[in-house]
Amino acid sequence: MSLPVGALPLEAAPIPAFVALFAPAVAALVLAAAPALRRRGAPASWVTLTASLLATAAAVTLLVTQLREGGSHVWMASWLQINGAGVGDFGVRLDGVSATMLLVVCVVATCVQVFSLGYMHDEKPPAFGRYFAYHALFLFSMNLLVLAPDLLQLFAGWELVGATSYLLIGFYYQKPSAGQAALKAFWITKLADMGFLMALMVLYKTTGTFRWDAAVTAATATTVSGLLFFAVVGKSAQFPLHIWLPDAMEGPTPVSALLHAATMVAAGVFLIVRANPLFAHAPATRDVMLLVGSGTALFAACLALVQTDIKKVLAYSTCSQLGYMVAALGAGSVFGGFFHLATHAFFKALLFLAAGSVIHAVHSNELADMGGLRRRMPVTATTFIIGAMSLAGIPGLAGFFSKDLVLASVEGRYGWVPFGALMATAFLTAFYMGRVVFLAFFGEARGHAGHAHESGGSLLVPLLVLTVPSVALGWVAAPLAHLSGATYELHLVGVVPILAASLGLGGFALAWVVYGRGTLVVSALAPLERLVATRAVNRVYEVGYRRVLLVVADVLGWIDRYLIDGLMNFLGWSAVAGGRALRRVQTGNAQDYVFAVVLGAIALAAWGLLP
Amino acid sequence: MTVAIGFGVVAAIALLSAILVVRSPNLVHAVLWLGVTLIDTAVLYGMLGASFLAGVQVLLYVGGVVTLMVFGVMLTRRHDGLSVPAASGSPWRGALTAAVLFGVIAAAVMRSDLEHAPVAPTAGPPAVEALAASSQATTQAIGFELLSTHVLAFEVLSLLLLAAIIGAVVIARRRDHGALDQNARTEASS
Amino acid sequence: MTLSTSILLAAAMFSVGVYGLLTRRHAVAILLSVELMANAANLSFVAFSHFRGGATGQLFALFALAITVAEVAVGLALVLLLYRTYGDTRTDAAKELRG
Amino acid sequence: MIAALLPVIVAAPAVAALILLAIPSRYAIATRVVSMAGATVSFAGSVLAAVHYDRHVGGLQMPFDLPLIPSLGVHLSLAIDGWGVSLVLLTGVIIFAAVLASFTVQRRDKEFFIYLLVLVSGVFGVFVCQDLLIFFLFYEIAVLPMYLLIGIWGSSNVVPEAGPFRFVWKIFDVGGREYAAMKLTVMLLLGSAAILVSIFVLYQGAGATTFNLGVLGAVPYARTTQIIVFPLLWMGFGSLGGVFPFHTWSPDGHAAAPTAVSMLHAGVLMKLGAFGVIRIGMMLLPVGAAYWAPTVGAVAVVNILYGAMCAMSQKDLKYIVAYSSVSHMGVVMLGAATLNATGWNGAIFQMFAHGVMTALLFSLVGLVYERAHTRIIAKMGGFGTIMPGVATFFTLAMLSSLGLPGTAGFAAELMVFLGAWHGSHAWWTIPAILGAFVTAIYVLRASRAIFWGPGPSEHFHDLYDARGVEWAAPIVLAVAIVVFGVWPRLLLDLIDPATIEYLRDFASAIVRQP
Repeated sequence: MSLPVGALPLEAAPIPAFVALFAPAVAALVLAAAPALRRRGAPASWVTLTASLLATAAAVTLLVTQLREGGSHVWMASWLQINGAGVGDFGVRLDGVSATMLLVVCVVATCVQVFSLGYMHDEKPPAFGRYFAYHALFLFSMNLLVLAPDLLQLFAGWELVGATSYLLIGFYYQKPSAGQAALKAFWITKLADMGFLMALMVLYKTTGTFRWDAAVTAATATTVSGLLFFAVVGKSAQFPLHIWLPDAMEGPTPVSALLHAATMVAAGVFLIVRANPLFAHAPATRDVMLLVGSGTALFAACLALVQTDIKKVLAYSTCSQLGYMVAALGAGSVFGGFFHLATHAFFKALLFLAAGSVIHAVHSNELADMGGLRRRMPVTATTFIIGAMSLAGIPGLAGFFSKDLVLASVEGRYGWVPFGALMATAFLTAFYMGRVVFLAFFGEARGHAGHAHESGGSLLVPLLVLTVPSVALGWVAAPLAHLSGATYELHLVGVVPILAASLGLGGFALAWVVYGRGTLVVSALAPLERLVATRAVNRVYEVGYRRVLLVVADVLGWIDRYLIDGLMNFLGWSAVAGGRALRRVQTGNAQDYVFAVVLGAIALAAWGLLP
Repeated sequence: MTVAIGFGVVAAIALLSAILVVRSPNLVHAVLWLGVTLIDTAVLYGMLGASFLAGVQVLLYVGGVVTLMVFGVMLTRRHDGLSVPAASGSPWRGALTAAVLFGVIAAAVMRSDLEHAPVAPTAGPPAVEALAASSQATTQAIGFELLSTHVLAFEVLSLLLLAAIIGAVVIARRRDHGALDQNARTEASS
Repeated sequence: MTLSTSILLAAAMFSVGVYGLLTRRHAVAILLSVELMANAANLSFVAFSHFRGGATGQLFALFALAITVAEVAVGLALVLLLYRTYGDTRTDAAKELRG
Repeated sequence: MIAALLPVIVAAPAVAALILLAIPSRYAIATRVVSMAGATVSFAGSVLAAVHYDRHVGGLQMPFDLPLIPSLGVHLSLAIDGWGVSLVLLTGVIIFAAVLASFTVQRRDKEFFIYLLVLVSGVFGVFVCQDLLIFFLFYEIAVLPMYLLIGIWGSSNVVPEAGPFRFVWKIFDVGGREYAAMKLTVMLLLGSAAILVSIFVLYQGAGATTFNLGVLGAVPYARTTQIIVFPLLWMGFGSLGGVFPFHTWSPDGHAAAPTAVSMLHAGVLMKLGAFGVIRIGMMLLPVGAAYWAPTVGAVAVVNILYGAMCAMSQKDLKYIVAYSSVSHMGVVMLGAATLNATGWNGAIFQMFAHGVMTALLFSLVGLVYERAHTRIIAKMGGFGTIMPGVATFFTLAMLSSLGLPGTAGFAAELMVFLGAWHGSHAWWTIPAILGAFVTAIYVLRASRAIFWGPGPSEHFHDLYDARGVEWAAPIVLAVAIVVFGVWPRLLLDLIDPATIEYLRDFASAIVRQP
């Protein structure tokens, strides 16, 4: 088993690594194998929860050891055996990036699971059990992806995460819209995953392995990174493959918080951070990433302005923030993208959970049914507002630092166009978050909001837990940078941070003016609302699916049934018809037979006479 | 020279009567013409030096077969007068085929000039060899050969004749009375 | 009176027999034609025996003759059976074998 | 004892069938016990063979030789190599599941089990036989009972007629049971005719002394004969393997077949075809194989994409699964056409993976059909709530067929695509991957339409989930899918040595002869 230099056999891997990877796997297996346990509901949640807590503890220990020792350690065994040699590595790679990401994932997952205890408790026990089984499977897949030593295992985690997202989005499968949304999400990510598969093939052909740090020519690096980016566009919902993210809100809100805010959609960005050696040699791909990232950021931010469903606003906001990260990575600052990924994971999860708490209380996603919740749900309100401010980049909070890094990295590239777009997005982000805050928590109560009451402890504790990193993570940037081998110096004074901060505050102020006091009606949004109503991009996919794919399938099905199969039937039919024709020869009249005999005799005689 | 003319006449008669056998509308005439043909053939046998065979021919064919045929005709006619119409099917097809067949055989005969082919010595036991050498195969030679080289065939032949007799009787005898009623019924209905 | 002329005569007689076989509808008429053909065959046997010497030819003719007689007997029995079952001796009455 | 293991595996089902003959058919339980015993013996035997097969030595092991017709050089010589072990294991698993799944057969069940067991002993024979004529004999034993199994116990189904050729339906009752059985048998025998011809050419070319595959493999046939005979073998075996123009028997055949039969047929028999193409076609005619490889690959890709698209347009669940089998067999043939280690490993692994997947799918479809008595997807819906167990297994099987990592389907498809990209004609892989994507579409569309949709309509309320013995088959197959999906090395360590060896002979044969 030829292990690359510095790689140790899988058995030698540290215990926490095993725990982080296999605890959720065992939980998922137990719940799958023992349907009785799963159907009882609550016990299933305890199994998953203990697994996640164990994984989080393991993640913490791994991060601590990583902080102490540093460096990159790989333990693996070959997954396939071809031509005598081991191909594809299965195992654990521990370095700054994977340890941090593991911790982020585990913390958010645990918070979401605790939140789900309260949020989902009125589900029937079998469904409750099934929900937590999926959660265990998801955590395993995400950890598999995060700790992957090479692209093959990362791809395995990637697809498994896609499958669990399909299962979780389609959790309320009784609702047709949920089923369709789950299908849409899976198909679009699967479409994009074709790129990932092709990247693996190109890599295997040129280097014989799937490792991203293998020596690769510039051309191969560009193709592989280009294909990988195509997969990232699908998974991290960049334009034009972003349409599945807003529909994914059909899933339960904790799922949206975990998958479609913090971890799954961030997997694409993590892939680019992880496979940086490949992307470093591919300037062309990075330029495309910069443009697509900034474009998506602006586009999604505009759409977020006019959403009436609170979860849809957050979904488009996630889409926009992912655009930020991709742009940062496109501009070459790996730590910028990664740091924003980490901070975004926390405050976006916080926002989603808080929104979940609101929805749980108000039993509706529509902003129109909320209002004045500040007094009735103080904790949820404050946590939501903190999250919103962090997202908007209000100085001092985590969002500010990471967004500042991204903006710094994009300065001056491509004639300031991406920078301008990202700046505009910063303003719009602050504005739509302000809109949500003021519509939901200020003004007079509408609909059920009148008699909403604060959620129970199990919902609030995760909110409080997540508020801490949303606020404090910014100050911890330096050690985090050191972890992933980058340098970071804190600079608060400078054109970019000042401009970003002022735009953030300005956005909030405008929102307060428009929605808080309700004095200034912004008619500019009307055309945007009409544009969004047309669901133009969605319709393109609808037409592509219904008109093109299904029609072609029916035509081919018809061809197979009639032409190819028809050919076979024709052969059978011609045999039968031939038989029927020959039958007429048997007239039953003895004389005709004698005639045939005489003809035969003459023929033979004549043939005998031939020279 | 007279032999040639004689042969010509006999041949003509044979062919003419043969044609009449197959062409004559009345079946009884046909049978009688067959008799004429057979007698004429017997004469030919005589000319070809097979006197014993000529005798047998006349005895068996003319005597036995023709009379049998007459019986056959009588038993199967439908009580409406002696002359039994012998409906003939599509004549052209038959004539054409017969002509072609004759043409082919004639061509074969013409091509292989039979006259000069060497006399192939017939392998047989020496005693027979001597007798066979004489150009005229006398009845004695036939009889001797019959009971020496071809004795097996002779015995099998007797077996065959026995089988034929029994077969003919089994086929032609009246089944049960059922067949009788069936005829009765047809008579009643016709 | 050469061998070839007698063989030709036999062939002619045989062909007439075939004509009769193919055209006559009446069962007994067919038997007659078959008789004719058998006779032609015997004629050629005897002709060969005469021009090539040796009694074998005539012997065969003798055997053939015996067999033909047996055949006529059985043939007539069949004709009777045909007549009895179909009420008519026309050969195209028996069409059961029709495909 | 080990030496006689192979004949035991091959003969066990046949002996069970013989015993069944002796049992009067009214003892239903006895019939089932005996057939179960036959299946279990061969299944246990196949597991034992897998365990006892010495991976490091590789090559042909556990030889068993019985001269049948010495003068012609025909020997019943059985031996097992890496490939044989995995495929025998596959057959063992599936016959075990198939017999379990067919406990519910009521009508003439004794004969049903007899034909089923005879069929399976033929299949076992093919995978371990090292004599060409006996290979063909087993091949026929495996194919012929299908006619009776489908003809008698099958179910005719309504095939919607559309388009201008409507008169076709009048002439043949398309979709009918007899029609399907007849078409399946006629097309497969057409293939067998081609195979028989090529067997004689091979036998003659090798000096007409022996049929032994090893010896025939070493014979350097003339280049032209190889180029002419290989397509015969490819079409012959390919018709059973669902190669493009000859695949049309598969949808009707599988749709009309009873559950256990379609499990066995799609699960194992189609692999026979592909195995035949590789083991006989490519091993004995290397130059021909190298010459025709691009065409085989191109047709395989058509198989994948065309099969997937046709599956999308089907309304009947069994037709979807049948067309998906055609599509997945295309993946196997693509793997075979690559002529490199990755491709061949992938092809054999895909045979195993697809075998288990399709068997699971057909067993579940059988369960659904027994309860809902319909297979038209439009009529069904929301079965997830009333049969959660079946729904979960169905989703697992579906995810495996679209190649989700962690299931056997992924490792197989990955290796085949890697091999194809590595091979001479890399451009096929693009449509092949597109085919895999299309598979994801029709697969999930079907599972949502039937299981994970809005509640069951009123007259399906009384449907119940699988019970008791009905669980056994899905569980065994699902475990196989996951186990070999999570850690494919379990099987690959068996397959790889055989591939290396065969490739070495293949390459040396190519080198020896331009």
